[in-house]
Amino acid sequence: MKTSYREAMREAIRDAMRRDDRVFLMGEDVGHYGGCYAVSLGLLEEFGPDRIRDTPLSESGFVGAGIGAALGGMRPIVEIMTVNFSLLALDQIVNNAASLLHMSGGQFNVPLVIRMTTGAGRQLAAQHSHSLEGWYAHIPGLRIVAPATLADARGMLWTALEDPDPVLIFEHGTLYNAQGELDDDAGPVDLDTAAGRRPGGDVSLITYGGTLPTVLEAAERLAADGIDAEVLDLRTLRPLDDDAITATVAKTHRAVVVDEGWRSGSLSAEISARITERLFYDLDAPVGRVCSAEVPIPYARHMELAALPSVDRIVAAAREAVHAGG
Amino acid sequence: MKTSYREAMREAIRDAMRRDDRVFLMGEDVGHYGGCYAVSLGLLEEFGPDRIRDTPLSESGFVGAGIGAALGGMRPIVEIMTVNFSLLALDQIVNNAASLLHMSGGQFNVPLVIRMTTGAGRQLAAQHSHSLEGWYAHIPGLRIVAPATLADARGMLWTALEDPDPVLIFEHGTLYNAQGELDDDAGPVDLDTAAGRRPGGDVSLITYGGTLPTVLEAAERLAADGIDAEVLDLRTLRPLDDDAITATVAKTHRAVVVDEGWRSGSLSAEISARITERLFYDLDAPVGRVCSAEVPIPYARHMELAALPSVDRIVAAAREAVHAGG
Amino acid sequence: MTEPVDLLRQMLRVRRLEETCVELYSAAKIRGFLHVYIGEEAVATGVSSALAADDAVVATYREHGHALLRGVSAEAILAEMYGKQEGCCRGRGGSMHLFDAATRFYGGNAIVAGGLPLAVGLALADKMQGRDRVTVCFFGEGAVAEGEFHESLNLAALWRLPVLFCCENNLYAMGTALRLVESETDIALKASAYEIPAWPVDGMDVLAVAETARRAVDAVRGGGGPHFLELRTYRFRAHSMFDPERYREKAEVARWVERDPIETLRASLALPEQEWTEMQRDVDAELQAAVAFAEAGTDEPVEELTRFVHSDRPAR
Amino acid sequence: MTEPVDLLRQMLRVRRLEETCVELYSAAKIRGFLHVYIGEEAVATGVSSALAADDAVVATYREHGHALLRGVSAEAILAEMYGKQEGCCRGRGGSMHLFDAATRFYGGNAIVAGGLPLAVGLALADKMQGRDRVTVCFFGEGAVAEGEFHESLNLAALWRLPVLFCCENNLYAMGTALRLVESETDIALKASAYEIPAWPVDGMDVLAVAETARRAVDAVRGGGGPHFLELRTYRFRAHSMFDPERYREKAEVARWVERDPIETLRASLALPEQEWTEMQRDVDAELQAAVAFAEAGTDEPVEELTRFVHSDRPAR
Ligand SMILES: Cc1ncc(C[n+]2csc(CCOP(=O)(O)OP(=O)(O)O)c2C)c(N)n1
Ligand SMILES: Cc1ncc(C[n+]2csc(CCOP(=O)(O)OP(=O)(O)O)c2C)c(N)n1
Ligand SMILES: [Mg+2]
Ligand SMILES: [Mg+2]
Repeated sequence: MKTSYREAMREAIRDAMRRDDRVFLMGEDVGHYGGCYAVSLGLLEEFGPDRIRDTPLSESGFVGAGIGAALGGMRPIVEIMTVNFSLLALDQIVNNAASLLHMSGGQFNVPLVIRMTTGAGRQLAAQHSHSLEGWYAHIPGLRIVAPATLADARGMLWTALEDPDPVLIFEHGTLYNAQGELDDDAGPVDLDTAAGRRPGGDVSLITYGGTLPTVLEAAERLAADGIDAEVLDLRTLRPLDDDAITATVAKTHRAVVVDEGWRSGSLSAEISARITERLFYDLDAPVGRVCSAEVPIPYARHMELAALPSVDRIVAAAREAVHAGG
Repeated sequence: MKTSYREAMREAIRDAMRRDDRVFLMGEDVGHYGGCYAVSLGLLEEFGPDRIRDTPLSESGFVGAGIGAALGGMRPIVEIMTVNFSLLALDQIVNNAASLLHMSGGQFNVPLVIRMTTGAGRQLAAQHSHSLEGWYAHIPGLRIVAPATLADARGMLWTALEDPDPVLIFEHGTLYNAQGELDDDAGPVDLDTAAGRRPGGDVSLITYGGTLPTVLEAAERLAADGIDAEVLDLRTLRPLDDDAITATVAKTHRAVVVDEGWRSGSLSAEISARITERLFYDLDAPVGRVCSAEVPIPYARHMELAALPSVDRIVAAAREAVHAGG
Repeated sequence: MTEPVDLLRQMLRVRRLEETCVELYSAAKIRGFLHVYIGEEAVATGVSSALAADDAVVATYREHGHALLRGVSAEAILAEMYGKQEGCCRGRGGSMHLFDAATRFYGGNAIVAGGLPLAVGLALADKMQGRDRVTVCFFGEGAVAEGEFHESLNLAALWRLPVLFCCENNLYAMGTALRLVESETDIALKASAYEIPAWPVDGMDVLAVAETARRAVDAVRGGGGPHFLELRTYRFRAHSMFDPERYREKAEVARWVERDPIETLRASLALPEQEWTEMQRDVDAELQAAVAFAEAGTDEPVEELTRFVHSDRPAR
Repeated sequence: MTEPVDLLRQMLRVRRLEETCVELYSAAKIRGFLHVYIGEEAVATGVSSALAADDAVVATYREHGHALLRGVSAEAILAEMYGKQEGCCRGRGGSMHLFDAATRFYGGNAIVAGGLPLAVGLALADKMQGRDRVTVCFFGEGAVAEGEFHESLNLAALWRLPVLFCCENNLYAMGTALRLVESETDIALKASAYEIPAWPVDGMDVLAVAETARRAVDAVRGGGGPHFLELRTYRFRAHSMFDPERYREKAEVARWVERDPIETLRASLALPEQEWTEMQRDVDAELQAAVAFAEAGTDEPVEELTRFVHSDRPAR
């Protein structure tokens, strides 16, 4: 079936709503407007305003209400329009959703799913372009996922809803229009493992989410040069699939992490540190990182592009890794 | 002069208030209560309620007001009682304070200082014990400092107030009672450089803030075993003093980073990644990390201690680094 | 309705529990922050008396009494503050984070106003599932300045959710007097601005609290949407064990102590001395047993440290 | 006071600017999100007419008109939306982030309600420094649900700060009607709950807006503390260029378009046709020049990308 990332996500929501009465979607403009990025278009008509629930502009309030509803036996999907606005709800996410189970000694789990749009690339400037999923991956108690493919967009939500604990789903804004083929019976996707997206033996390119297409393009460019890159899509950013990371780097002995987050303190730093910890004696080159420039993302197209990981920079980093040292 | 960290910080505030009319302190209970941790005790009497300004419980509101006041020509010191509560103000800190200068094309700088208490160790449990300074260090546009000594507590504030851009000062809750000698003419301290706290040649222990005393104790234990550790206090977490980090590790070829943040995505990951990037061929062992367990900090004393970096764990990590590989 | 004498007994239980906590804190058996409710007992006692067994309660870090009144045992509460695994949260929460699933006691929330959105969500779940349960949310008057207060009241009113908001107005947030932090100090009025029926209640008079709460709970349960009580009370002790109380006059405290809710009710009931003595003896016995229980408590094994970061799941 | 005919001219400038933006967006000269103010011109025009040169303005992402009225040139505004370094923010901000230090125009804030605390702080600085400047803060009615609204109003009222809050109530926040998100839809009443003097104003009548704003600004400048205007208006166009407008009826839009603030004023002034033609010609000329300026704009060198993350400081 030919479909888009947006439609795959919508199908996932529709499917979950049909399967389980306790599931509902709540957020700004999910209903009457049709969803800021049209993900929930048509769902209000199918499920009504109770279950496709428009909220006031009250991020902290409705995220907290989602936590409470989860405690009360529902399976809420809370949509935050853009990752930047999630900062308004961070107290609820960190101090409550992520902490309640542990601090109550195992009594109160929070089966909540929060979806949000992340990332740059659409000239939305500094207050709508952050990539904070790697930052969120620092918080114990949260599971962080970033579907990069149609199958993952379709399959991760149901698994997230079955998780007894909070799951945050980050959808990169540039992916919604991605078109492709999806199996008619595309099923649930686990939230534990990374996925190989391209096999190769010379260098491991490790990425996730919105930069996966860029990395795959870079891999093709490298192939043309005779460098055979393996591409690993992390999919789940917390907890990281250490086995998959270790396996690919043990094979290639060289790694470049590509991450749209700002470099300092990024997820790529964690991955780099872990690779070095586990594979220090197997590495033929230091782990490379291609991240966003450490600036609030500017509006002007050329400046925005200059700030983001690009095919050129990935190719250059991969070459450097391959030609390094030995 | 014999003094305490708390008094040094108070003297720093008093001094700044006397020097510059535009400086004022604002936050919850800074005035009539005398400061949650008694840092501002007595200042209300000296400077009056306009300049020692008690605020309502409105973290986002008064941090945002601090940003506005800075834009309006004041030099506000905003106190947030505990790092956890700063999550309520994160939108203002990230989307405004850190971004305004860049997104206005250089027009609006924000000369704001935010002070907050951070860290665990006092059995305050999950909602009062986070160590998020390393997390904040991910955000471009912010300068992040963590005074660990009396001299830094005394000297960093004035430099921070002279900075044209936002500076966040993280004060570890266990340090307030620290006693010691301070020069009578203790002066300003720069916010750019790390400080060596103990020279040594066998392994570099890199840390900051509340864990500095623990690391120094570990270094003594190691010395008794014949391992001569160099201790580097980062002091400024953003931007990192790469030269100092590189210099010590180039000398010792072995490093352990000690950081009270949660391990995954911690500042220690960034430091580890940078060391590997710069000194891959000089390293005799993978960079070690001693961080907090990835759990909301529990109340019970033995559990809290088990969660935090300890002398034992630091010593073990240093030994491992020293005995690793070659 | 709960008999007045039972209300007296409940208030006494809370008072003795808190007094015990203060003693244990001085003896360094309890650590961290400790906030006691002495002087405010009529509020939680009166409100709790109006609740059904499957109603939910969300409270603050000053919640020992609320937990006790909800049915959490003094044993489990004190063991928690001792940091023992026999505590209601295995010793992980301590004084500020009492939780109990069995009695639907949702904490023990130490972020001021952070519990309000949770209460809204709990009520939303009940409403969506067609259950006639009520969620009661306690918070101090300091919480009223937080954005989450405003967002929560609007959501509850907009969606007509079964929440009873109970503002414990003890006039101070730590050391900051209400008049120094609110442009409008009439708190019930604020709730009215969200179209929520709201009343101020004398929070030193447990009978008034119980009666008003009963009516409010009935209205909420009957589908009347959220209601709001402003309970005017006073904390007799310091904010926490670290508070030197510079911000208020001893005379002010003394004036309020004259209205001690326990003494007031005891006087008005003209309780025979012997019954009072017996009641005290019973309560003391309960607390002695609780202390003994806590003393006998054991440490959670440190190997469990990372347990419950996520739920124990069946291995896949 | 500004002459009515000048108000007409200002509204026309805003209208043409916005129409130009829409065209340029369709021509892909402007990218990202674009929110236009067509239909709402009377609000910013009337309020701006009441301000002095050194007053400050804080606005939202729907702020092109506010910037223009404040004195930012159409050239600098359009060049900004073109992403050119001749733009008022060197092309870094775009449509949602116009800033201008010279006219004290503080944005261009794209976090709903995020500008309110800034306005409070700007006013605090003025008050502490004894200056009689006023800070005007514009925001949509959608912002009223945010916690920051509540916190900001309380702070401003508590400290009696010189802020004029201007709520542009156009009945919708993106696609969500006010009545679907507020339990109490009377916005002026909400401000009153903070003891802030507040009036609803017909936001389609520029004369009414100008007159009310003048009185409010005078009161604020005179030390009367914050004031609040609820400006009842309507956006004629979609929320942004991506909005298919499913949430409202065409007939509703048409009813409001009948009250077009420009047409209304022109009719009531009985402006001679020739003057109107001249005015249009002038404004068109201004905008043509602005487009030409933007077209001739140049790209900021990418080497400057990391400049202004921190201030350029003298090397130590
Ligand atoms: C968001 C947040 N800010 C600050 C604090 C620190 N703090 C703890 S209790 C308290 C006072 C709260 O007063 P109130 O709500 O009136 O409750 P009371 O203690 O009087 O019962 C403060 C400021 C906190 N816990 N959470
Ligand atoms: C905190 C936050 N949440 C959500 C958004 C997305 N958003 C942008 S404009 C808007 C509607 C705002 O409506 P209103 O305040 O009435 O202003 P109007 O657009 O009608 O002028 C929304 C939801 C945002 N920018 N910021
Ligand atoms: Mg109080
Ligand atoms: Mg609107």
